[in-house]
Amino acid sequence: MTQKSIKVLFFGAAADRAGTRESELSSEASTLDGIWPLLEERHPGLSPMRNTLAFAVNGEYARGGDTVSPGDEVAVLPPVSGG
Amino acid sequence: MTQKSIKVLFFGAAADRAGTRESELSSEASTLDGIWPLLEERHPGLSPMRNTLAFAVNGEYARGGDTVSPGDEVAVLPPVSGG
Amino acid sequence: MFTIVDETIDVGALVAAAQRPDCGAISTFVGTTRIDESSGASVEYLEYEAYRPMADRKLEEIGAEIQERWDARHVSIVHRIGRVDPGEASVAIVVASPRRGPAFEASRYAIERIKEVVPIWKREVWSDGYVWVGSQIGTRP
Amino acid sequence: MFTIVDETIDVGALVAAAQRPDCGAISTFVGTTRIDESSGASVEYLEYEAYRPMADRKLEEIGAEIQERWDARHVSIVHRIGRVDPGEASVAIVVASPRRGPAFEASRYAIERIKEVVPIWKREVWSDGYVWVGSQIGTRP
Repeated sequence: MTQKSIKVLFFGAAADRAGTRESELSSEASTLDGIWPLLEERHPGLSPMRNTLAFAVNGEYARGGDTVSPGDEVAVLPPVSGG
Repeated sequence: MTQKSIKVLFFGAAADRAGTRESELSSEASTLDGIWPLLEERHPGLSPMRNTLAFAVNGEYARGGDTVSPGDEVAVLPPVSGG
Repeated sequence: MFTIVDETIDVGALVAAAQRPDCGAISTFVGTTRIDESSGASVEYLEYEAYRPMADRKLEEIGAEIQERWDARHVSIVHRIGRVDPGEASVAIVVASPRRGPAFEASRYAIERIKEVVPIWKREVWSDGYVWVGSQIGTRP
Repeated sequence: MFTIVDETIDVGALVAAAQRPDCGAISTFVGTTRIDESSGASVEYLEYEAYRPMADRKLEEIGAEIQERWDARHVSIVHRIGRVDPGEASVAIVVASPRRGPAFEASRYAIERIKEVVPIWKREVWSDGYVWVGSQIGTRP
């Protein structure tokens, strides 16, 4: 049996703090809140940013309780500053 | 002694109603209100427009009581519709 | 730049001329000839005339009013006269400001003031005559 | 047209594409790289990045929101990413409407929404490092 992973993308200041732009999490189906401790453990520089971050799952904004499943793409989004 | 005249310009619908774009009035120094009867006599088609018209003297908006002297340029201005 | 022209307005060039390192926002308004198809018969084009040089000076005055009221670092207004076909630009206003709020407000102000004080007139030219806009006087049957 | 590009935005072409006989007003907003000289040292340029294709889709959604709320017959939004030098355009919004009120309101709405929901980030690049705008995180000493 193959275990698909969750792909995590980091942007802007979050990429700086994570030290990478992309990461793979081996996790069962969970929620955004559920995978945060795994991200924090692997990328401790993210912790101080926690309150400023937004998240997307498969390209759409998602909240802490929303489901994340293997095969999903999670994006870690600092405050947007386009325009 | 030469008697300079007052030059009167008509624009837009006022030119249509006056039947001309330019007219010369031989008048002593007067006011806009003072020369209006002369204009009306010469261009009776203007009468029905009277309440909609604005005037300029030498390129600046002017009111009925403002002075008009020989040598001045008076413009008869229907409601503007630029833009 | 405040000017009256009798040819196509180059909006791209006006915007390019407004780009400045000390400004973050450029608000541009372009007025175009609109044909209201709902009126049955149809306007073929608009024809503008101006009282010059008073009209040029009024455009400059509007620019000065804007500079007094807002932090606008660049203002240009170009009004076209003569025949303007459907969809073509009759007026272009470009305002650059450090911030977007003043840029939007100032360009809106400019078009409102143009319609109030600048001695320019347009007539709708139909297949069967014309009508002076605002005066409802013309040659149509 | 709703798109993200990595080269100069041709504002003139965007306005030309918005000209329609059924519209009398085109409101255009151009956001440009502003250098605040008062901060002593000086920003050399801005560098933008986007989360694509989510960012493209969010631009389209803003266009759809505008069409729902206003009588806008043409909306285009182009955002540039990568290096944007001082005075250059990072974003252009063009809205054509029969009347000017909706055109102004819709273009203003678009830039506010872009700054709220489109996953694009910029950093100020200084001679001694960079700072992510909004996060105040970077490499400057």
